Amino acid sequence: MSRLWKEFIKGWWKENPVFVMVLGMCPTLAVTNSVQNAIGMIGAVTFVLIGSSLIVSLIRKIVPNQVRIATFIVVIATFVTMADRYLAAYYPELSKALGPYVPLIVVNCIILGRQEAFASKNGVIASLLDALGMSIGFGIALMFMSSVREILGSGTWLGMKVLGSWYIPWQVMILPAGAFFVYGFLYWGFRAIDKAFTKG
Amino acid sequence: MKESLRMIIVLTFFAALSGGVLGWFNSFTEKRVEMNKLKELQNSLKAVTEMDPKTDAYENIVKEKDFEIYKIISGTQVKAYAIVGEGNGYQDKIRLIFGVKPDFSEIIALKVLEEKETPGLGAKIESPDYLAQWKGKGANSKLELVKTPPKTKYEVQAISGATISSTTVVNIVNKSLERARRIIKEKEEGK
Amino acid sequence: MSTPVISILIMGSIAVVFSIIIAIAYKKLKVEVDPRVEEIFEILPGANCGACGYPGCQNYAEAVASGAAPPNKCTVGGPEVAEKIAVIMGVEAGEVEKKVAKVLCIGDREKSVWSSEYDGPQTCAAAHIAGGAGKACSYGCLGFGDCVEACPFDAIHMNDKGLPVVDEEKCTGCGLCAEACPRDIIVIESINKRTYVFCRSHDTPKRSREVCSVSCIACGICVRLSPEGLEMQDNLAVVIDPDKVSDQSIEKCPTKVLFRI
Amino acid sequence: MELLVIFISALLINNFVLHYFLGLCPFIGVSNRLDSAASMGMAVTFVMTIAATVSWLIYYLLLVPYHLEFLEIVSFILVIASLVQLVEMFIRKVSPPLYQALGIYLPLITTNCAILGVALLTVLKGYNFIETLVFSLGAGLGFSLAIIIMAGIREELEFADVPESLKGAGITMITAGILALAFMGFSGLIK
Repeated sequence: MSRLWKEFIKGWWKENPVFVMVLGMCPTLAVTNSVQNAIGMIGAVTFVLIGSSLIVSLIRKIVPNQVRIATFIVVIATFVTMADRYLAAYYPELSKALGPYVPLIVVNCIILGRQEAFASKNGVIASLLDALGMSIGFGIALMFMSSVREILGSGTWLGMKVLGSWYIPWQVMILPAGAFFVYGFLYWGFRAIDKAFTKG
Repeated sequence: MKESLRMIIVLTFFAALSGGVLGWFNSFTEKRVEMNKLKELQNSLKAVTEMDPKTDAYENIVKEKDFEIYKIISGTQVKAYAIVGEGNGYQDKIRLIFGVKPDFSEIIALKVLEEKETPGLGAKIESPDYLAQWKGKGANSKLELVKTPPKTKYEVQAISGATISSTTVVNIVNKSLERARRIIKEKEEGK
Repeated sequence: MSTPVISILIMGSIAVVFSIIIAIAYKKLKVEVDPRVEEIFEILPGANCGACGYPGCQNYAEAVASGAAPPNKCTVGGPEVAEKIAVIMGVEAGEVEKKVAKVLCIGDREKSVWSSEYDGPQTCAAAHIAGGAGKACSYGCLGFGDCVEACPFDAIHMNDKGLPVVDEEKCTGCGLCAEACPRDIIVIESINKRTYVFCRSHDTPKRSREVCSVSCIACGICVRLSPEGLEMQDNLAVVIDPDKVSDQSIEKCPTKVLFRI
Repeated sequence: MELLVIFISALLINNFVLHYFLGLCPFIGVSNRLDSAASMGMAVTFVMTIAATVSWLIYYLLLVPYHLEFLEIVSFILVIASLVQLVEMFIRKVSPPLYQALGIYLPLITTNCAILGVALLTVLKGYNFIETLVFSLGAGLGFSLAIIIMAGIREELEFADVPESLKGAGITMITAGILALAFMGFSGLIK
């Protein structure tokens, strides 16, 4: 039990995919200009990660080594297409705002990385918990990024005004450059806190 | 040999399986996607030509990558034309749709379909304030960009700090209007 | 035909085509990978230090297997590894002399002259760009320990007088410290070579005398006393052949920078 | 003219790394040494151009005729993964020196989002074959430009006194942010 619990929570902080492993940078930076986009991306990634972890951990024994990556990537791409089509059908606005970044989940290193490093070596339950934990870690990071960027860049949070009309939006924050800055400073904070904890 | 065969079979099997699953999945979502597209077009047409989707019909006359014309028909009469055009803005392509009266006397309204201009500057081409001035601009002659409040209906005021985006919008309208006028004229004479 | 069926066919055919191409390419384009490459690679320490002159252990393994490199180039692994590789290659291992790093500067905090204060970034590389860390000699050790940082084997440490000291037991002679040193005072030499001029200064005799009490002042006495063992290179005496350096040369060195260890 | 606009746009204005955030993993991973950054840039440009053109062919010759556009993700990634493997084997056989220079980076490229990104974007933007070729070449060179500039900066940055927790990805990203601001100066070039 405790081992499974460990697999589950390690992605939240200790092995946070975004701030510790520095994986899946493209969506982390590209879609965090608003909280709504971030939530859409978190949903899609969680679905793909869980779905493909399940399948990969089931089929891991029958796939020959030479085509291992190709097969895994086909499995992942299938789930990504499903997520993409679903968004296009039921949330067209969101689908448009996320643009090519939903299809690009295929090559999100978090996903392939987890399949390679974990799901291809572990059983179904452990893989599912690992996937879920990683998704939560990814979600935490994206929520942080997008909250900072949306509040500073547009003065709103999830479309609701949080800063009064006196606030002149700091527009650089929703531009590409702002994404790099926010990530850089969050990374700094994350590491500094982590260090303080490990020492204490 | 046996190994390569196994490799081929496994990969093919999963690829085909994926094709099957997606084909099956797509049959559920396809209709919704089509419907969304249709709705979006209808909404745009409604916004720029005051089309009433219940009573009016529309017909696609020209459809190219960067240029489209729709004819809005109310009963037997042509009510308006909606024109889609695009051009290079400050950051990336700007794509917009605007409606004109059937005699090309005035622009009814203008709407931006796609833009990636700088937020706070160029992106103001999507602001209601800016779009409102397009209502009633002349459509039978070239429009001009000015920096002061417009004096005639052939003048369009630029957004301060976003000259390139403003220029692009005016250029797209001028270019597409000219083409549309020519095409519609040919069609009418052809009749 | 319904969409799912066409999808299956299309995806299946793309996969078949590409996997067949890959399978064929695998056969046709297969570069005969010598099985020995794997074996040698397994034996190598895997530090990828580059001391052998190849970018990494894999490259060196390939070079050895193809006969382009002798089996005894891995200084990290030493004779033991060379022996094993030689067994695989079926040749005699050449005599591998263990190589170690030597720090050729003894101008520590007490012996060298200080001319200014420095509080920029505390690394040798940065201090070197800034013109030195306050030590008047522009050739001597800067003392921030870039070499210590660079060492993957924990074999080099700073002593309390601000000079690096090599632990010859641990040192593998990989040369990473020598590369990290912006002033080139570390050399990689055979462990059996024990006689050096412990200075790298090319300053004029006058300047050398001013900035450090233990520098080579290019007086030329040692070279005159053992002309075959030493050579004067641009205001610096350098040991050419340690066996031909006479005791007299060492005794007569006025600043005592030429000695045996 | 249109081709030049596409090229400049992909190279500078909508730079893949600094504007679209594509290919960030190798951008962070391989940008600490100038020479390896240059090799990585070359390898990516090469694979990107081939992958984009082959994907274009698959899309317009196989998927569009059967209305299977929804298979684009699966088929593109399958093609890219196979292609990278093929290219690796081919280079290894034909030109060992080139393999020495680029080979070790090739497996990294399969999961480089910039490659799939360029294939998807050409479809999204509706480019024709020649445009696709120019676009992917520009995008690849843009990637190389960004990674080489970054490597140049990082080599100097080694001597800077960076706070311990900010070292690595943190300071690299902040530097990239400044670089992205600088690249914003190129906006308006395509006008």
